[in-house]
Amino acid sequence: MFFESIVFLPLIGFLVVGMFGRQLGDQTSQILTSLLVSIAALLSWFAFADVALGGNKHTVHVLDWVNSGTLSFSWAFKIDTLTAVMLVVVNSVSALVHWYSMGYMSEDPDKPRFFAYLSLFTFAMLMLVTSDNLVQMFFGWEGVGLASYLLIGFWFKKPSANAAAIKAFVVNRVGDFGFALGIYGVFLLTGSVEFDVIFASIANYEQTEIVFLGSQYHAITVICLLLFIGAMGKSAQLGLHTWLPDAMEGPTPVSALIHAATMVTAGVFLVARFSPVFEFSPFALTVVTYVGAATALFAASVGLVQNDIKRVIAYSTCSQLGYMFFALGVSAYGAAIFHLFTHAFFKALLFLGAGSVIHAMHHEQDMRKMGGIYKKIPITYIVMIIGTLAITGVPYLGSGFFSKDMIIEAAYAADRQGAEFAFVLSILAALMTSFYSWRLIFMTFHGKTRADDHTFDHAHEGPWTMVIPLLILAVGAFGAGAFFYDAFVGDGRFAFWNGSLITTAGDVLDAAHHVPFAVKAAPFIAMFLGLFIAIMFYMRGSDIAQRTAKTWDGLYAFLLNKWYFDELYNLIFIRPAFWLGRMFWKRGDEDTIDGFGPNGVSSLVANVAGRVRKLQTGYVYHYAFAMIIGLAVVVTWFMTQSGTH
Amino acid sequence: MDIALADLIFYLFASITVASGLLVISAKNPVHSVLWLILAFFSAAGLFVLMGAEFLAMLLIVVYVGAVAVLFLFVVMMLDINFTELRKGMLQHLPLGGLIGLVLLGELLTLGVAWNFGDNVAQNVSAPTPTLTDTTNTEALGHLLYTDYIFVFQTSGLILLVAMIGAIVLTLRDRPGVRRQNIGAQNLRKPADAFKLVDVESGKGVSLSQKKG
Amino acid sequence: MSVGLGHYLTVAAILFVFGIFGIFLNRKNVIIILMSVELMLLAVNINLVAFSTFLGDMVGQVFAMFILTVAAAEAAIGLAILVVYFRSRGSIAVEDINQMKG
Amino acid sequence: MNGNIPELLPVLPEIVLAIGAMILLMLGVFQGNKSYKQVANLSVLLLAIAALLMFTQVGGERQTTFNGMFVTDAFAVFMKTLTYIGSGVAILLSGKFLTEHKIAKFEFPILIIFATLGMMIMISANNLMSLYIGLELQSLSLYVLAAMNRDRLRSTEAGLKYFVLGALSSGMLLYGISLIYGFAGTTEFDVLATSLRSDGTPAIGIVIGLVFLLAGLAFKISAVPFHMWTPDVYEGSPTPVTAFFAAAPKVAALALLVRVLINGFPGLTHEWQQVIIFISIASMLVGAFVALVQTNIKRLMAYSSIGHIGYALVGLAAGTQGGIEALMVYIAIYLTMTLGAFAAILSMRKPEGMVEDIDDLAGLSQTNKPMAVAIAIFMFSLAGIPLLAGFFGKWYIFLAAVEAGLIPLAIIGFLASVVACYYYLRVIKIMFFDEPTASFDGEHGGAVSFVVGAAAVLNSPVSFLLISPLVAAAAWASGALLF
Amino acid sequence: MFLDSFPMLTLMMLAPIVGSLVILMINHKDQDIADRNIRSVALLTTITVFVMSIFLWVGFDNNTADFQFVEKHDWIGDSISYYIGVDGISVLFVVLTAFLMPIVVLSSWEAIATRVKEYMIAFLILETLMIGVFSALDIFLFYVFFEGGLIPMYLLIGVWGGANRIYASFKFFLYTLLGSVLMLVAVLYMYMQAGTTDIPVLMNYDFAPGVQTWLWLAFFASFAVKMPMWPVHTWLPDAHVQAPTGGSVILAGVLLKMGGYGFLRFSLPMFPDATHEFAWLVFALSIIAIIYTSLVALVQEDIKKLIAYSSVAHMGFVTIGIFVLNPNGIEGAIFTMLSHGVVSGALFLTVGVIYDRLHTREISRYGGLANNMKMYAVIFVLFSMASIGLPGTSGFIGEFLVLNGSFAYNSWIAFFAAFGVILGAAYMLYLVRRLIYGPLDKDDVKAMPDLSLREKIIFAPLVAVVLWMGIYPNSFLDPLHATVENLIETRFSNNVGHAAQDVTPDAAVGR
Repeated sequence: MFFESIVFLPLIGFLVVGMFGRQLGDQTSQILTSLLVSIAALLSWFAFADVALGGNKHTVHVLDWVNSGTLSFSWAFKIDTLTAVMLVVVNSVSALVHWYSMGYMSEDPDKPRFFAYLSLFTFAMLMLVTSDNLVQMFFGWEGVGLASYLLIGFWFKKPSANAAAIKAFVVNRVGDFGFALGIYGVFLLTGSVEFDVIFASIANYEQTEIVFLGSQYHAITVICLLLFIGAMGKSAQLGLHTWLPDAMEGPTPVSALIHAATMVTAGVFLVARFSPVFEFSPFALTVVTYVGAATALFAASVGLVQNDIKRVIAYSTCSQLGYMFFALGVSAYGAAIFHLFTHAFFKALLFLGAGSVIHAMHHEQDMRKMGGIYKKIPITYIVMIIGTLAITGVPYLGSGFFSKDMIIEAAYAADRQGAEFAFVLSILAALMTSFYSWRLIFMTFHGKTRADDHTFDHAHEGPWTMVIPLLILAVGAFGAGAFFYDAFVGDGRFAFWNGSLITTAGDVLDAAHHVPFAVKAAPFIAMFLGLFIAIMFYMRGSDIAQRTAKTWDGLYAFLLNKWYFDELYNLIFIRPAFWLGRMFWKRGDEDTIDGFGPNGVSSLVANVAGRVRKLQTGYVYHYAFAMIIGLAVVVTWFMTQSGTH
Repeated sequence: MDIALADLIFYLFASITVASGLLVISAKNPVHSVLWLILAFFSAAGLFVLMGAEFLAMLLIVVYVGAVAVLFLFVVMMLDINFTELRKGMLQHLPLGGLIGLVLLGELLTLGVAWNFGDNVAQNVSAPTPTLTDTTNTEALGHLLYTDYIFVFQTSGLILLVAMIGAIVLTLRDRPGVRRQNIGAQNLRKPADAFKLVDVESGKGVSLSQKKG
Repeated sequence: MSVGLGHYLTVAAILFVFGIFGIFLNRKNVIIILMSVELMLLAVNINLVAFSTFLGDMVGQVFAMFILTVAAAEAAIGLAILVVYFRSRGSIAVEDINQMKG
Repeated sequence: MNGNIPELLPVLPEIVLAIGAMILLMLGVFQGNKSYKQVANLSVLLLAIAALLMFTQVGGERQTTFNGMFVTDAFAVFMKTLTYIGSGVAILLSGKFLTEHKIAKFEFPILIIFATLGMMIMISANNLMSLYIGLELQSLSLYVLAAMNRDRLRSTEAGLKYFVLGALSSGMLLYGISLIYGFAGTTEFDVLATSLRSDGTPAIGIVIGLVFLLAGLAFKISAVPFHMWTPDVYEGSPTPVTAFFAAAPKVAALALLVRVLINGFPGLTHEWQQVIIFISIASMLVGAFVALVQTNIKRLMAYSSIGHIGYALVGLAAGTQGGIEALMVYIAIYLTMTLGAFAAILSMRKPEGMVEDIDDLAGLSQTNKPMAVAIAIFMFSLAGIPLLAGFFGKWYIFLAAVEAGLIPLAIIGFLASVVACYYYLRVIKIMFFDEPTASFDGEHGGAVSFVVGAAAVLNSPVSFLLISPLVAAAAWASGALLF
Repeated sequence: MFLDSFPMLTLMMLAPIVGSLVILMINHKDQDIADRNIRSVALLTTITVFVMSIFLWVGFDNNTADFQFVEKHDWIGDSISYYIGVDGISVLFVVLTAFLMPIVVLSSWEAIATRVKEYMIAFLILETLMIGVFSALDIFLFYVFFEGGLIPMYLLIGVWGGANRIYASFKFFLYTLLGSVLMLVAVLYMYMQAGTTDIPVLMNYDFAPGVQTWLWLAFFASFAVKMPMWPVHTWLPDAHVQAPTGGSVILAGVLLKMGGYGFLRFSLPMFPDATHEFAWLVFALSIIAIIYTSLVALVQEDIKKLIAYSSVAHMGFVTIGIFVLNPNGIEGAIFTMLSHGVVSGALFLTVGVIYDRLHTREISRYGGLANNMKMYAVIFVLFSMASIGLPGTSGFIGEFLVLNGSFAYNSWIAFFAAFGVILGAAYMLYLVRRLIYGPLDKDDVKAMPDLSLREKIIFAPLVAVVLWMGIYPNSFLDPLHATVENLIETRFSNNVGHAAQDVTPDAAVGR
């Protein structure tokens, strides 16, 4: 019942508040859901202790799900270290976000709904990470998608929020398209969708080829790439990333929970979970590496110029996910998960901090209308600094340093194709990360305020429900890296992971520990450079930023418009889809199918009927004529036939 | 009878029949048509005689000319149709109609040539024509009519009855205004039905509706 | 060429076709049509009698006799209908008989 | 044979009919037109007696009499039963109508009886001569009946057209008979059958004669292209007469056709099949298409009946016992549908008189629900939609066609039935979907209501229970034909 | 067992008829009282049938592929009989029918105010026919029920339908009739060949391959229209849009399933060779249907039309699943049909709810319903998600199984069909956005009240079933296994080497 409680307590919260929220009242709903999730979080830490630290694995069967032919799978939990880590991350962040939201959402009329959604999300995410088979994972996968959809569109009166919600869901569906095909491929290959069976038998298919879309390919590569498409969608990797920035339309706690700490890392989790399979496909891992690295750089570059405080953080998330992916790509699974872990804390912290700012600024998100508010909200300011230290990777002053540098070093150390590429890009991205992160701090907290007086004067710290989670997260963001370094990527890693992550091609982390000092220094230099440029641009009250933007206006516009991905997609997917739909409807269904089908035939029939009717003239001699013609025709028919005998 | 003479007579009657047939349908005046029809019947009767069916020939003249044709004539006269009125368009369908007619004719003529006296056909004959020395044509017909074909004979009687009923029901009109003499009623009329004696009380008068008896 | 069955059949066929012509080429009045019918029946009778003679079988003649009977009845009915039609329409022109069509 | 009194028992019902009709005629003549009702009732009784005699005295075994002129067998019993029903119902239906139109003459039922007698002779005909004589007895009565409403132009025009074309058709028929007689040397079906069977290649004269004969018979069943009189005559004739036309004579003419072809010309099956297929397809198509554009319900029913004859002929085209069985099932069901439908039409009466436009039915479902439901049943049944009796007919007909390998014919037939479905649906649409214009006055006589009700019940899913005995009877009856 | 000899199916078919007879006799001066009684009787009848269907389901033995609850009585001659029974494929369709009927009756409680009596009778008769279709074991009987259903449906659309109901009702009737007359020819031919109309016998009868081709095509003509498959689908949007809510529910919920059921009952077992031969055709049409109609659904302006088009797309999954000829595909197809029956029925009911309030189906007339109809919004989103195929709802299981089966058959099929999953999300969410979300700025929409108690009662079981089917689908899959396996083994064991029934690496994957 222990693991069931962890997973189902949020569900209970969702169901109770979802159905009876209005009867329970705002207060009760909030506290109920938050409490339940908090209990689950607490239990998660116990589970973490038991599984990750104690080295126990568990499989919990809950209920049969589907039996059809040879396909059969159940609702079941597979709890190993990987899962335990995720449980901790998910439940902890979720619990904090729940509490935080009590303050943040205090003015919202729909609080029960919000909390229900949050709990629903938590439940789905837990299902995802605890799944023992692909289909349940898919359940969680889509479940978090649904929750994300609901939460992005939480303020449903805003058309932009609705659009963002749909976009998030549909783009994720594109990823799920790949994921689903991947599941079918796995089943076709191994005859099962259960992890244990798959992992146990996958080595048998190392050489197997499969016919996919008419051609033969290496089976495991096909499967891995398909699954990776799913991961890309959920984790907003380059190409399928467009939904993530828009998702910032949702309330900020949502961004913190879903679009920073937990859901978007599901892709990372998926690949890590499937490390036993990915290991058999170097090609797939190379692809992962390239995509991850490119995303890291791309997102960072866009983050440089964004003005919406949440969008900056969103692109930052996207970029950090890129880091995680290329870490996976170079088989540094432990490093990827470690970064996932630390990132969850500092990114949640940054988002919640940003939320605090927004809360203070009366829901103003544009950094150009902020500035100089560090005096007004000092706690927020401090935790934001802590978060920034973590994300930029200031040595020893934040968890990001430990995980991110580990990744960069692993990229350097790995001999996988694309690793060098990833290394170079990651350094560049680190520079940009530093720049935009500090830019955010400077634009928001420093300088002369650009907010109107009223807003500025009334800016204040949030209630304790907001502050305390910030502080807790700050602790995590600051210390988690150092504290868990050893277990995740250090010497204790084998005992810690206990077989839940598998590397076959040598231990890249070991190699990463022994890279040259220059490599270790490179990210630091990049970070420092970024900080320096940010100070130059934003702290000296000069107009360098504006002038630079003017000088490079083409590039600036390119970055500001996010590389024109949205426009491109709009042009090649959305508008053609609507155009095609309209054409199929009007030209296809109505004009062609109905025109030649029912309507055409019926008018033809009516036409023929009208003509035949005219033959019925009413004149006797015509009638007689018809009879005689009929007779003559038949007689002639037989006379000519009989000519033969 | 000399064969050649018989042939000659055949050709005579045949040509008259055909010619008057044509005139029946092409004459402008219906009365003329009827007359041509009569001629056609007459000459056809001649053909019948040639074939040895003298009773039928007689019937043709008696029934057709005597009754049917005259009936036609009667109706034509009665209806008092404007003879001179000749509608145009008669020839409108002639090409196609003529073609079809000719095709049909050609085929029917081919059939006539195709006839041969097969074995089967001979076996099938059920009422062989008696030789003239045994019975006359009329007598032979009579034998058949009242024996083998009594059923048809009776039924044709019914047909004539139906024709009568039909002609009457269609054309007979009761004229409601006309008073007819009812002899039976007159004969059956008794003095008691016609009048009655009533005591008239002064000052009261007589109720005319009072029932008798 | 000696006169045989074919000759009679030819006469009958021609008469029959005339009868047909009379029906569908006629635009004048219905009586002509009725007479055309009589022509057709006559043709049939010639046929039957001819066959009867050449088969040496009386049945054809018997049949012809019934046809004559029926033809008489038919003529009576036909003319009766014609008369009532004339009464209500005032015309027996073939082209006027088209109250109903389609 | 000469001098012997022919066997009379097989003809007993016909004799009773003939004598009874003459007695009724005298009754009518003596009593005048006020005796209409009495004569009509007695006529129905007479028909019932004849039918009863047929069942009890004649039975189903094959008997011939009058020198083989007349045959009675199970097939005849079956078809005669239907004919009796058709005629009897026609008389029942007509009373109210004739009275209202002031043509309630006692001759009316008598003519129907004579026509029925003609039909009986047709059905029992075993000789081209009795065929002709029966046909003429029937036809002459029908000509008169069509023109019965002699003061109404349409009625007389109907009579005239019917007569002229009927005469033409009997001319063709006779010409055909003369050819057959000349080339086969006989008019007896049995002799014809044996001689044609033994012949290798039949004489072309017989084939052509058969074609002429078929043309004449096709006219009587109003098969395309000999159908053109039908709509006009149906429209013009008094409605009860139309009901009669659509029912009994069709049955009789079909029976005659079947007997001629199956018993008389089995040796020419290949030839006549072609003709039957041709006119069957043509009838189905014309019936389906032209009815689409009709506005007068009687014309609609005329085209409908043309189409239905096309379907019935499919069974004949199959040329098998199964086919004939199907034809009999079909025509039996058709009889109930068509009588019911015409009875319903007879109830279409507004204060200003009878109406015949389909649009006059608008909203009937709201003004007279039972009638609307009944008509809907007839329409769906005519369309051959399952659940209603009409479907069984189609099923058996096309089953026979498929069994005989005539699959294209079946497909054409079904496609035509889809087209035809449209106009049946249109009637239902007008009754159920449109808004009511004016209601009909409820009074249309008990007989009409009874016939509508009974026919509706027979056609409703109740037919599920009745179809089995019907099929059994048809199988029994069709077995009597000598294949 | 008691249930074995008990004529359960016959009673289920008789009960609605009895109910309609009772309704027929209800007469009261006060029309309102009469109508109320009529509705109550109808509800009671349908609930009775539903309860019986539960017994049917419970009493059904999952372990055999044989027909159960069989009743056989001679009917016409010695070949056609009254022969009914259910097997794994059909039993749940019977249950589905019985389940939807009370809901339909309830949904018409207030929406149908005119000619209530006829309406209810039509529905009850329709119920009899639908149960008949799924339980008939005589092909003649099947055809009678199959076609007979047109009559009440035609009347339902025509009498109680929308503005353009006449066009729609005719199109519906004639289109489906045209398809099924070709089937009738095939039925006749089969009867002629096999000498029987007994479906179980025919299922094991081997028709010559050349003959199978034609028979298959003839059946296909009927079932493809009924499904409906592209390009013979255009009757469906019209019929759905014009039909009253209850009619749409039954149309989408049950009548469309007859096509898929027909494929399973006839095309597959009776013409296995032709099934192979034409599988490509079915796949091609299905894929076109999925993508084409999904795109069309995207641009619809009428709610019902949108859902109707989505039905066509969903049916594309069904046909794919059926013809991949492996257990996953077929079971997935059946499951999709069941799920779609519930979900699309529910969606039409949700449309009915707002239609009852505003009397328009135009999407643009609504918007922002989440503001004033919260409960409604929840329900609508839930069913939309089920339609999209969100895991945990019924829609997912079927789609998943079908795609899994088709991937094993040929990955192209799964690849293209999966596009439908993406597009499905797009059009449904776009609909949700336009209806439910956004600002509430229209006065007439503002005035719309949230769900009434009756409406909640209607939706409650649907919600429960949708979730049940998603979370514990085995209740619905278990009855299928034996029958589906038997079908595949007896008819397709020899020639389907690549089907996933025996997914082993060796069979499925070459080296």
